[in-house]
Amino acid sequence: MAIKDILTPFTAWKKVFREPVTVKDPLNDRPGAERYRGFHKNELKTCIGCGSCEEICENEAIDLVAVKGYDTKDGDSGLRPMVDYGRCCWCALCVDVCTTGSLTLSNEYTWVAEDPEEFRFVPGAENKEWDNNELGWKKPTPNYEFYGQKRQTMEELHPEERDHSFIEMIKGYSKEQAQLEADRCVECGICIATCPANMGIPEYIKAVREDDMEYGLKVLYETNPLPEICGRICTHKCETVCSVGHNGEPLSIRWLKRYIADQVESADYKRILGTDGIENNGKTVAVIGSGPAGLSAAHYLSLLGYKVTIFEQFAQAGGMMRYGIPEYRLPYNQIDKDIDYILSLGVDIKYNTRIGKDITLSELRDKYDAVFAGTGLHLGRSTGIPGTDHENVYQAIELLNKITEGKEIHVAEKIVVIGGGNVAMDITRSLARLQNQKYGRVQMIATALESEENLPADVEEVLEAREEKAIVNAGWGPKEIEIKDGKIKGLHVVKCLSIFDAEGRFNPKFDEDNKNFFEADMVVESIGQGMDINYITEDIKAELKFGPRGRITVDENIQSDAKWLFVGGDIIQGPDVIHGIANGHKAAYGIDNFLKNK
Amino acid sequence: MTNENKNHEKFLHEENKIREVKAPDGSIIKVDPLNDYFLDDRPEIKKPKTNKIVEKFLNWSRAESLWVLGFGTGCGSIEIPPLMTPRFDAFRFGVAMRPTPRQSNVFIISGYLAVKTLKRVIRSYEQMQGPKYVLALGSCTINGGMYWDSYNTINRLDHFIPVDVYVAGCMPRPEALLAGFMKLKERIKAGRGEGANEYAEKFDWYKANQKKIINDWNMPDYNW
Amino acid sequence: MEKKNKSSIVNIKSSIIDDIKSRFEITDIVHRRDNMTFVTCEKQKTIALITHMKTNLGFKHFVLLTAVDWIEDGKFQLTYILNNPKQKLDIAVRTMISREEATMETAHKLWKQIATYQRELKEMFGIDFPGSPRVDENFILEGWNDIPPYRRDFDTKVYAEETFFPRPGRKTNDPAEYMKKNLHK
Amino acid sequence: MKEQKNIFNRQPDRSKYPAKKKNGKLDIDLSSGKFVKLWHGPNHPGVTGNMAIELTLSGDEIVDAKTHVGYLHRGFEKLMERRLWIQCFPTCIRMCVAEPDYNEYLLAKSAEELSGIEVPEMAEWLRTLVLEMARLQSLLRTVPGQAGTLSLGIGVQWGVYLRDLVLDLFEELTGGRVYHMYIIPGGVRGLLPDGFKKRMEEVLGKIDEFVKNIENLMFNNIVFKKRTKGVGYIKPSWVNKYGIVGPNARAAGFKRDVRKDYPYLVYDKLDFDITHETDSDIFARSMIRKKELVLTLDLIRQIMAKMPKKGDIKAQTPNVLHWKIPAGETYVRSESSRGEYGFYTVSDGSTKPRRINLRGPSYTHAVVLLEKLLINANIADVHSIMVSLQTCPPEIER
Repeated sequence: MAIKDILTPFTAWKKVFREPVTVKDPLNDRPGAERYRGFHKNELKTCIGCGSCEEICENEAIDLVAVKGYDTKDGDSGLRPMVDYGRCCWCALCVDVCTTGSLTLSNEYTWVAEDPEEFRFVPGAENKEWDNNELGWKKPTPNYEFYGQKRQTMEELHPEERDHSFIEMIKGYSKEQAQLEADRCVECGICIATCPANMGIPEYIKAVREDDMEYGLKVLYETNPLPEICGRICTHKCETVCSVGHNGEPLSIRWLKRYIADQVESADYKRILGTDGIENNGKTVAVIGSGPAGLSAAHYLSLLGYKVTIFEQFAQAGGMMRYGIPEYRLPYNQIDKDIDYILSLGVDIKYNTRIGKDITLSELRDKYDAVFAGTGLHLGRSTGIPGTDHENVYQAIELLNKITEGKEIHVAEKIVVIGGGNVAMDITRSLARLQNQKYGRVQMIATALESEENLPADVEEVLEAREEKAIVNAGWGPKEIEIKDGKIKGLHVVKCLSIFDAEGRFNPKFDEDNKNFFEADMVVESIGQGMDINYITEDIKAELKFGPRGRITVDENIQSDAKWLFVGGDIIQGPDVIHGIANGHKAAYGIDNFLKNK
Repeated sequence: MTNENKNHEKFLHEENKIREVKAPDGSIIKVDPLNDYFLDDRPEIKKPKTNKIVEKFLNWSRAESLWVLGFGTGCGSIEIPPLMTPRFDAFRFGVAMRPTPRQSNVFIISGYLAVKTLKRVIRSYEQMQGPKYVLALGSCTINGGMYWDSYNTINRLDHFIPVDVYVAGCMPRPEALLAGFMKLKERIKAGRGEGANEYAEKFDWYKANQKKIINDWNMPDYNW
Repeated sequence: MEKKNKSSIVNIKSSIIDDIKSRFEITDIVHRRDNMTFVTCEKQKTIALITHMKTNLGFKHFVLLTAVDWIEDGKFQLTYILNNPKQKLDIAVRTMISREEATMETAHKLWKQIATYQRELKEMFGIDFPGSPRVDENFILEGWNDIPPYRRDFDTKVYAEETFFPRPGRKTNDPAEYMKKNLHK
Repeated sequence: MKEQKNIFNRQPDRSKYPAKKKNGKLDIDLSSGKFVKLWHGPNHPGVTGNMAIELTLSGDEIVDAKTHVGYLHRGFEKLMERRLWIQCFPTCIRMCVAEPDYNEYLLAKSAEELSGIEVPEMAEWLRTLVLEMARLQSLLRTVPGQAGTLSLGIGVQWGVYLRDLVLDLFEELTGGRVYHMYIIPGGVRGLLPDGFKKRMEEVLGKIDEFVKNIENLMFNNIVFKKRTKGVGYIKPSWVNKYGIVGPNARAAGFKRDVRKDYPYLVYDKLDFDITHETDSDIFARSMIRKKELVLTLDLIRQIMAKMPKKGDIKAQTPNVLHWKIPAGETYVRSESSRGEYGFYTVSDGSTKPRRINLRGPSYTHAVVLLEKLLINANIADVHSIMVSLQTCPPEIER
């Protein structure tokens, strides 16, 4: 208790002469720091309304609401987040999880109001003063992710291993890989609307994640009776809109579907799907063609109790899936797995029966309660350029048919394929394999009207074709096949500038000065297929209506104007498998409605 | 007036229950502590002065002397010390802290209110001198905020006491709180700071709301 | 040097576990870390075990007591975490008690603060500790007349929505459903 | 350990008064007029938090004290049971307003330990930095706050200003002023901004000066000494009996510090000694906190010097929207400015925690111990004693 103890506290007085620390104008002098988490901003144009922000918000502060000027379309739900500042806690998890990176926080932090109802707003849509603030919280970079951005790499055969045989090249996911891949899903469900069959994608991905294959299979069969096939060759439009793909790589939805189907033994299908002992309702339906549309219709009709008979022109079922798609992409045993299950539901199939030749459509009309036609596109189209009548000019579809049937086909040393679609890639790669077997090297050129960026074939198809040493040279219009001494010398092409005119009609423009010549002694045309509906006799045709490109007009139930006839698949939509499946599914319910009300 | 709600009886403290007491002369007196020890008048509505100039002057003086009750109810109270100390120095804006409700006219509800605190807040609010104002901080007072699904915090403050100004944030910074005071001043000067009268007018509605969630209504209906 | 420390703590721990194993029936031994182990003991022996650990094994510091509701099994798990400040070692003793008759022997005589934990458990889980000081008084809640809130069968969201007037006027759309409505053919 | 003689106690000995009843209880008859009930709280102006102490007084001496908590109860432990693991992260922070970062760290640590995720080294350093900054800002309130309870407000004015400067730094680094939400399961949410080191050094320099000033103002102040020495004495034997931890235990001569005893994050790479006092009264506890403040300044400087320049800030976790943490339970602890602060976490293997229980130091300090310490204290010392235990009600009731 020294005198010091009494005096030292007074040293505080020396602070009297220090400059005051008071902020002069606190309301304006202190903007939030660079990373400050203030009020929300949203780039409405980038936002796709996936709802991840809503899902992660622990306070249920975010609602998804429709905003004027942003319509629902593929890959965009048309909804935008609305934030309730009576709930928000400014944690910015919504920003960090945002799949597109559109949502951020500004550094503005003052919002005072007398009315409590004011504190709800759609960021970006209401012209708030902080909409243009540069500063504020953004998702930290790099290596700061709430879900995996990278796909699990799918193991496939090396080009050297695969380029001379028809073994399946994609190996499929292991359990670990599939679960890691499935883990990336944010369960927004934006993909569902884009899938032609509206499959429950997030649901079956969840089944993969939770390793519940039986549930996964049930989800698959709700909308798609050909999962093994679709899991391999679907055009996976869903993946193009996947919200995870905006910042990283989209989910491998197709491979996950395949994973589920691969895990379940075909012997267990009936037990899992509960399809034993379906009661027959005594009504019969004829299905023409055992392609995806026909099989899908047959499957769902059988589940509804109808007795279905399929008429197939070839010796085996599957249609284009078997006869159009090469085995290295879709092995025949996998096709059989899906088809055998459908046939096991009590579906009859008559092989080698062609409508119009072995039995007429009117006979079917009289014998069955309803008819579904899913006959597909089996006629190859020709470019019609000079030289196409040569014997070594082939139609891709015919060649693919023959390869499937195991027939010997002509394989030249140098081949040019005209066309840039998936079928063109299929024939290119099939022929490349045959060339490898025969000559030990590949000399394939695929040429297309479309430019490199607009090639209709899937990106990976083109990539893999190139890996197999085929050349894909896009942007050329075929002019003439040069024939000398009765032998094909090659194909003359000119640069294609544009394909469609201002009205969107097919009207290619060429640069006649920019020429090229592809040497070849065999040419394959693959510029699309046409339908063969000659089996529809004139009297029936009179009952039908036809739309553009000769397609039969159907209503939303796939029902044609001849009420007993339902039409689906490539001949009305597509061409691809998944549209066929969707059509078949709809037709089944359409037929059921039609027959119940008859 | 009191002890009407049967639900409350279960939680009534022993000393507040109605009981019989023997007077020195031997007579039995019935005692209802909640009724007998407090006045049970209802709050009065105080009409503004008819003279516009006088009323304007009064409002100006009210707005420039905001005396805040030192009762931090939630997280937001941690931003009150910075506000009252040299850096933000709210005193220069006429904002001062007072320790008791009797001396203050502004109540800062600084965030969530647990049911147990709400009861004290209501008592304190009723004891404050009118005209009195309520400043609500943060999400919690607007629509429940973080604790929207909690069994022990209220979601909407305006159901229990009238609120003048809301400040968004979780929690709001001292600057935002200061902006809230500015807004409150504006409101008072414009003659809209009528919270106390609103409370008196809709007294029954407020009481019903309060009693719905405060189970042990261990106090008189109105404390002033 | 560091490695030696690590192995010595494991040795000490295993000798302690061996000691209590020889005296009490303990099951489910889970080694969470080098210096942290969870053991399960039956209800009747638990307090004796804790007392033994405190008096004979140097577990002087009581870390916490809390309960976990395993409603599926009809059990409450009580967890007593004890710390040996000298050896820097934690052992957590778990015991399962019936959910129907949720009572447990009080341990407030061992450490004073246990009385507080037991008051909280009584209020929040409805687990009774006869003889514990002030155990029947309100601790946190006031005027609570529902089932104890920390029990799993109490749904706080439903309770809050029924009781606290959530601000009306909010409506949300599920993207998938909304797109289904607008886009599916 | 010798018990400190109570040299400054000006109270007459009333230890025999009130008399005890036969059953051992105190004979307190309020109607006798000898005793008065006084409620201390629950309202508070932002110093400790809402909490009430029901005091029974005889004259100005306290003969009985009962604490009442629950004014800040939000039911976190229940709320977290119905939130995803990632959603618990913003929720759990609010369990303690004064130092929210320890909650973030403990939740992250529990989740990482149960699911076996390794955190990048850079993130570990940043976490340590943030935790020490949190301790710094908390101590800047409590060290002068102790003098504030004796109406020596000037230290509080300085402290709150400096705390605000630390909060500004927090805002730069984490984006939040009070609730930082920075330590996320898997890592942290950002690297140091440019020029942060320099600004940090500036603020630390100001705090250095503040420590000197506060020394003059408080610890060499005759009033402060008289009012705090010998008051609120905690017997060393109580430390284990009442579960006393942290500065309060260290002031009683126990060298216990989680940072040293169970090194977490990068504390084993930092060079420091456990603070130590023996007097175990309010003065000693204030002294410990001042020493802690100095230590924290030193630790922050060490961290800033030793920290790597760059590195990954977050390990890749499973998709947080459906992150399942393997079933199991754990207890993780850290040393907050109040002492051992721990999370007991139980996971049942689902996307949501089964139970998270917080072990806060105030839970043991501010209920049973406070009730004990208040007996025979003077009414004017109630607040000092409460603050000297660094009472934080939100962590008691959560």
